[in-house]
Amino acid sequence: MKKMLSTLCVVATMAFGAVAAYAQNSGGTLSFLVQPEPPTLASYVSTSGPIGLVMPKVYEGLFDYANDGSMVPILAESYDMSADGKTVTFKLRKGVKWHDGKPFTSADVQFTIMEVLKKVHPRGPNSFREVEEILTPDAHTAVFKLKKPAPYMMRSFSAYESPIVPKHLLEGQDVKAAPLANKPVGTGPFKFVEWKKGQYIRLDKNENYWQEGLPYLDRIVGRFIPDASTRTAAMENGEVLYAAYNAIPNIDAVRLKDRDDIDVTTKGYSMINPMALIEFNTKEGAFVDPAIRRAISTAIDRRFMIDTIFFGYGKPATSALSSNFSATNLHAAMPNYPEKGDKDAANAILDKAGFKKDANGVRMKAVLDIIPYGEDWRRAGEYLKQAMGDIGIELELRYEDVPTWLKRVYHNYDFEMNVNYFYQLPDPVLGVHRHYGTDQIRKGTHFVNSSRYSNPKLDALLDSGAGEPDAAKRTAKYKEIQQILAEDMPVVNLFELEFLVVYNTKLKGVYDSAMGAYGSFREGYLD
Amino acid sequence: MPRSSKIFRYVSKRLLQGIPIIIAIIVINFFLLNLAEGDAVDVLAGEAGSATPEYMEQLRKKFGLDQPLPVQLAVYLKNVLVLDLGYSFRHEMAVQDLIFDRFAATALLMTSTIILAVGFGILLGLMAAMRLNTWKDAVITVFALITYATPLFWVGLMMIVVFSLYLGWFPTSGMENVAAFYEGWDRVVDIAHHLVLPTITLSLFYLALYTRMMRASMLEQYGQDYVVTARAKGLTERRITFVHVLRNALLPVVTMAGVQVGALIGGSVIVESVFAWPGLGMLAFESLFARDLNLLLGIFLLSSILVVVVNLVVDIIYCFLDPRIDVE
Amino acid sequence: MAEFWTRYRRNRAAVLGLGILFTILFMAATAHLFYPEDPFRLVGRPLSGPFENGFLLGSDSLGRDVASGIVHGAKTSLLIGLIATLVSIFIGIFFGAFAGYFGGRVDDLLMRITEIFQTIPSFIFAILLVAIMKPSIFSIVIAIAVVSWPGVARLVRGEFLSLKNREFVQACHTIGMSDLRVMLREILPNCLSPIIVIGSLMVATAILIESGLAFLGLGDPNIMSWGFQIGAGRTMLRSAWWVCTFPGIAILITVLAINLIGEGLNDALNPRLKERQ
Amino acid sequence: MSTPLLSISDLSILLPDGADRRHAVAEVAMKLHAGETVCIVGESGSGKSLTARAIMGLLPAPHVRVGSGVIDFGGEDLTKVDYERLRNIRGSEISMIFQEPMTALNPVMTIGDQIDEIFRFHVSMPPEERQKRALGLLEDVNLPDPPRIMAAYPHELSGGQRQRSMIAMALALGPKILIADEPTTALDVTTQAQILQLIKDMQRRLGTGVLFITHDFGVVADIADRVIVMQEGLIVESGKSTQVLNKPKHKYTKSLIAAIPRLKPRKARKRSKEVVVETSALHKSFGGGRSFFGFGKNAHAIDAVSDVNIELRKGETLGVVGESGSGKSTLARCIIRLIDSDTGMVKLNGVDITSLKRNEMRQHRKFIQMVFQDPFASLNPRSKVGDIISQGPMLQGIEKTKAHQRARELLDVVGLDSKAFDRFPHEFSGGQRQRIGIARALALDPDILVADEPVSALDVSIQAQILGLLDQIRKEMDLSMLFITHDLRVAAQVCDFVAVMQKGHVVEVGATNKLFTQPQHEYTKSLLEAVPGKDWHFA
Repeated sequence: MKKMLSTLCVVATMAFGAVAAYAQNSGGTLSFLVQPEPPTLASYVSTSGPIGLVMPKVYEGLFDYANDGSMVPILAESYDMSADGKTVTFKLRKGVKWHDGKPFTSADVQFTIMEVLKKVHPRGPNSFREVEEILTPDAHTAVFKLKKPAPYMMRSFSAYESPIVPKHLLEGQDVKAAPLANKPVGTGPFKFVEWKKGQYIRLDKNENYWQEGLPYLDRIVGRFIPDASTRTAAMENGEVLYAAYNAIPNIDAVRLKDRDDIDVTTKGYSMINPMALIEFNTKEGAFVDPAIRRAISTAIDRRFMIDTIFFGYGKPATSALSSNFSATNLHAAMPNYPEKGDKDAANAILDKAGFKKDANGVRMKAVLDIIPYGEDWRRAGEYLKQAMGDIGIELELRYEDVPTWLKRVYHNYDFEMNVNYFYQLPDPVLGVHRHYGTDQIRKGTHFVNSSRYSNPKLDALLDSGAGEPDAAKRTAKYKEIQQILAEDMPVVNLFELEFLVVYNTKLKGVYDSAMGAYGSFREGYLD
Repeated sequence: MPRSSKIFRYVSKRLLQGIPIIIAIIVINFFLLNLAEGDAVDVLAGEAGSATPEYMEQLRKKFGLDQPLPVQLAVYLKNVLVLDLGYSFRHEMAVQDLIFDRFAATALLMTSTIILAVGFGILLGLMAAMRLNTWKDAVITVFALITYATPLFWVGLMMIVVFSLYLGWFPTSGMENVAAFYEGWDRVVDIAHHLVLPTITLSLFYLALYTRMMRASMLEQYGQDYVVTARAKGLTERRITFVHVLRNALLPVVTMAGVQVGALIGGSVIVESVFAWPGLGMLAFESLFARDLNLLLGIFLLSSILVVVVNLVVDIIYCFLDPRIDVE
Repeated sequence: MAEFWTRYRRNRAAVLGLGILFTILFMAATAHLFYPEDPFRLVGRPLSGPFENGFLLGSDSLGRDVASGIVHGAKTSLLIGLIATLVSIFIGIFFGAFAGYFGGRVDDLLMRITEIFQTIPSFIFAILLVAIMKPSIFSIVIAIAVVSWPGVARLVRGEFLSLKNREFVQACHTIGMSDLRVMLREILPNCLSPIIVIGSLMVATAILIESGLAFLGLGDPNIMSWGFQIGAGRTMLRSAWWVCTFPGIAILITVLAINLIGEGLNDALNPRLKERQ
Repeated sequence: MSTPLLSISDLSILLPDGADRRHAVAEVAMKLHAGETVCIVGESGSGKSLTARAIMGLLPAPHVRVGSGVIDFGGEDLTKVDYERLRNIRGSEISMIFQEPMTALNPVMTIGDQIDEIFRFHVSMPPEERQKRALGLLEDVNLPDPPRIMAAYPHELSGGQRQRSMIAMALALGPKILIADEPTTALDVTTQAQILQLIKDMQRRLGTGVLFITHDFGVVADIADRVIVMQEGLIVESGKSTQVLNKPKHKYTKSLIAAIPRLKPRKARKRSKEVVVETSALHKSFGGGRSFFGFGKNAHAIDAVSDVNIELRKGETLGVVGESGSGKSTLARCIIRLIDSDTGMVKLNGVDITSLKRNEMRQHRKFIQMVFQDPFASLNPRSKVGDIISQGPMLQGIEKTKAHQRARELLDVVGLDSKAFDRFPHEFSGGQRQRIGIARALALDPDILVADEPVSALDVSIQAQILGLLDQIRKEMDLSMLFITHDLRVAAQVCDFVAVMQKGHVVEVGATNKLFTQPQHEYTKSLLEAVPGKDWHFA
């Protein structure tokens, strides 16, 4: 199977070459929306969304991923995995140069994984947790030595997830404080030119890109426009040609879709797997009893939320895992996730659990915190307030700014119920485990197990399921995990978000990567 | 004492008086900001995805956020004394570089707005006062009130819809055409082109103020004795209006314009947001939510210095406009 | 009073303003009669346009009735304006009265404090306060009050400065009246007219500030107000214009009415100004 | 007699609807000849100013307008001529000067520019020529250093200089008629005398006809050839000034003339030994502004009261006279401790009150009370008359009903109906208000009354009544009185002793009759010299 995979890579390379042979229009500037303005450009330190929009054009990963899930060789030409799954050997591309002219070698890969991603990247320590050492027998070979097999690791080599950075510009420095952060030097198709705060980031064509003939575009400019309506206007006006991650509100996207020059796609998010959910405080407050959480999950009309708030883009959640994991047979639909919501059933659960309504029909009062990442979540909170009111749970909405909210939920645990969304990423180990593992109750760390849910049985299953090489066994283990979670529900999944890409049809060649907007755009061109 | 040295003394005195105010503003804002939950590290870590508490501690140490508050404040004040506004946690840049970069945009928008608002305000106020109690007066008054009472963001978006989308006269947003990156004179024209809509939007709000003020001021001056004298001297009404009354009526408007400068920095947040104008208001807004304390304090510092200086300049201009006022 | 009304009535626009304000007040008071349902209720098809699906002014993205929100929100928005104004007038009178009356060092100190608050860019400061205190009606009111009072303080100080040397105040000193009593009973009533005028305009400004804060996402999510509606509708202005346009118009009309009233009050309370015309 | 320059017949001026009377003036007829000075004299509200303004077409349009009549100026009816012609006449053929030269001049234009305008708008002349003419004019009105005055702004000049500049402007084009609307009322008495002299000189030189509006019979006596007396919009009497002043026919004229205080000092009374108020080396200066970061004391401090030693004895009236800025009001306020003096002593019934704390002072307040100048500013417009009068006693601990009772009695004492008790000050006339002010001062049964220009804001007939009232009260209640005034006629009538103040210093003190007949100090002499109409002995 491993062989097959690497063969696939070669095939993809050939296909790739074929694509490049077409006579595309060269030149032109692509301006696209980056929302919000990134805090830094150090994509090896921060996975903040807007950084992902910009930096994969500058830094590259070992592989890219196509929409069908196949791996596209980028800095690595192929790889080979040993039978025990504990040694992975990468053949690196020759003749690749950093933007400053220095050659790219296996030492860069070794340094990046071991010294950068494993140490300072938010998800790197998890993705590469089994990597013990990396050997560099020659300048274009990198051998990963693993403690345990880690199949999920192979999904983490994209430029967004694991950018390869120049060793010569970071070695011997404090990686987090190095000047490389905002003066990035990569191997990618575009070179960083300028970051005008509050306005734009400008990337110009890398004339010495390793792939002859690419990129087509002369320049990419990421623009920051704080107001959603103005972003839409800029799209309509043709001032920007591409907008991902809901930079254009869904309501406008639906409208713009009808225009000849603008189109909408949900492709390009399969590696992200975003999931809207409610986190509960399982230790104190109103929702300690799992029955209430089940009742809440039962009462919610997921379809209504998707249709009204996200204008039809999204899929109702059916378990703790996204249905996108069906591809790897890990997903299993569970009860307590009715698509349309069943208030009677929910009321029945609560009645049975002994939560009586008072004269005003109120069983309990609680505060609902809302993720401060945009209007849509406010609407979600407002809907939930109404829906919960119907089953006797009177909610008060609390909408705070980002730092206050983070502190409240992940540091002080001073919340009862919290609307949020998580990226489940290409493998549950990367994106789902962090919600539920006892080892993920990490006070002060964001986006981990804030419910403080702890179940030794589940912990064991998560641990063994992570590296299980046998597909059937892995499926069984994850089914059990999902059953436990459907019963205890420390987190109620609401729906799988479908982010949109709104683009001007003039822009072509950027829709084939599974990384979507987090891709390199090297084949993008203007028609 | 000769006038120049008197002005010098006055300026230095006023600037000295401004110092405690500015320090007080820093201290107040420093403690206010620290009352807020969470800090810059929380935001950075939150945006980055996951980060370990150890890493966050390390960051705090790097930013000096692990120190007790009074120490942080003392360090900040000490740095300010040597004109070092510190380091923006979020942008990983020296605060002064960041601010001065954005200040240019703010100053541009501010200046053009003041000129437009004051200019048209004076004109409309003058027209209304001269056509007192006629339909023209009523139309001007109502127009001024409506522009004042319409929420700014609504005006802004409507401007975009009408002038960018339907008519295609102006770009929707931003300060420069990023597809072109003009240079030299073309760039000036390009920026001016981008400046039109935000300036009009913002000045519509302030226009009302100046129009009404000018109108009231003109009417008040028309009632003064010297107007009777001027008539008794046989001057034409034109001369009376444009030479005698206008000059006196302008005085309070000048003062008001000075006061408005301070408000403009903050008041333009909405316009900056709608038109993606890269000004200080938006920067302040974002840095507040990023708990980028140094940056926010820097903006407050700069804008209060600006207010102090502008007020001073206005007062000095006033001295020249109104001979009765002496620099004291 | 009758004389006041006679003078006020002369300004026809001001009478119109008063009429509009009374209509709005009536609307706010009788909101529960016309729209007995909670304005947050999801009562129908989302994003219905005006006059569609039984919605007079349309519905928002969740299917809430915009008209119901406007009627119910009137109460909140007016209350925010009123209370914020009262609070800032109270603070302003306190600072202005003591500064103007006592002069000297007291004046210096209080006016320096006032200057501090005048020097800080006010809208950003309001945002800061709301963000720190967490968005709620309470924090919005406090923030608006905190950024609005310096104007009142300066006005009151000016009035006190000129009134404290009036002979009737000196007459009070000659009979040994206490300072506090002189300030409250003798001087303050005589500077109420300009305070009322500036106060009426501040109510309008406060409503505008609330909508601005809401636009930036700093509204109270639990209470229906015009600001809330604007916040809820702003991102869909292009596709569902009615969601935030109608609350915007409500604000426009209210602010307009209050301003007209303010001018009417000014004419009626400061008759000298009017006579010059 | 020659044809008159100006001839007004049957002039009536309409007031806006809702005013208390329909006509501001009615049936006015008068003539003005070249080289002649006609005084229109009357009390406030008599319509004298509006008449003057009607001639220039300067009535406050659109509310007040000419109803009927003819203003004939060299054959033209000024009520009918078109605007352009009227504008041409203004400033060149008829010009006007006003009461308050400070507000009548544009504050932000130099005197030179304001004079220059006259030339620019009436004759064509090269700038150098205009400049030369303007300098000449300033010289003609006896202004020192004309180039400096040309470059000066109005606020940089003294009141007298401003009025001279106004006159220069008015006479720039040698007008046939000069209308002077109370041009000396806002000026000090010595300055007034100079300005009157100036107007007389200019008139003699240029042969101008002067229409002089005034309320002051002293001025009339000094300047008028003919007099027109107006009352409530009607001319009640007119004629040669010698005739009107000496043998008034109309009873209103008679009463006005009778009300003018004589310059003859009252007879000295026996002096008590008991000193009720005594100041020694009293000093007060102003302008030492402090500020948070001010650089020490302001160097421009002005000594308002400097080394003043006066004494007021039981039962007598001590006048303090002087021109504006002499420090007389400050002295009064130091004595009653409305303001704290810097150094020196004020002894009240033997107690030094300058060192008392505020609450200690309170018990001494009832001994000394004050009557203020401005009857409009001295009563709180938001308080009822009864409360104004009774709050003093109530603060001193007298119970409410008693205090109210006393207030009603006092209203009776000062000659007001007790119904006034529940009314507000704005419902009363100036004279009535001054009575209320007196009642308030009396409410605490003081021993000493400090009266600060109590009649200077009142018409002459009212003035006489108030002076009479004060005198009567002083007698009945055995009050000692400190009487501040700028008007030597008033001082002569009411004071036993007079102190003359100049620039903060008391330059001369003496018994009234002695001081008026044998003034020692030069300043006292100049003051006496300048009293308008001093040579005229009213019948």
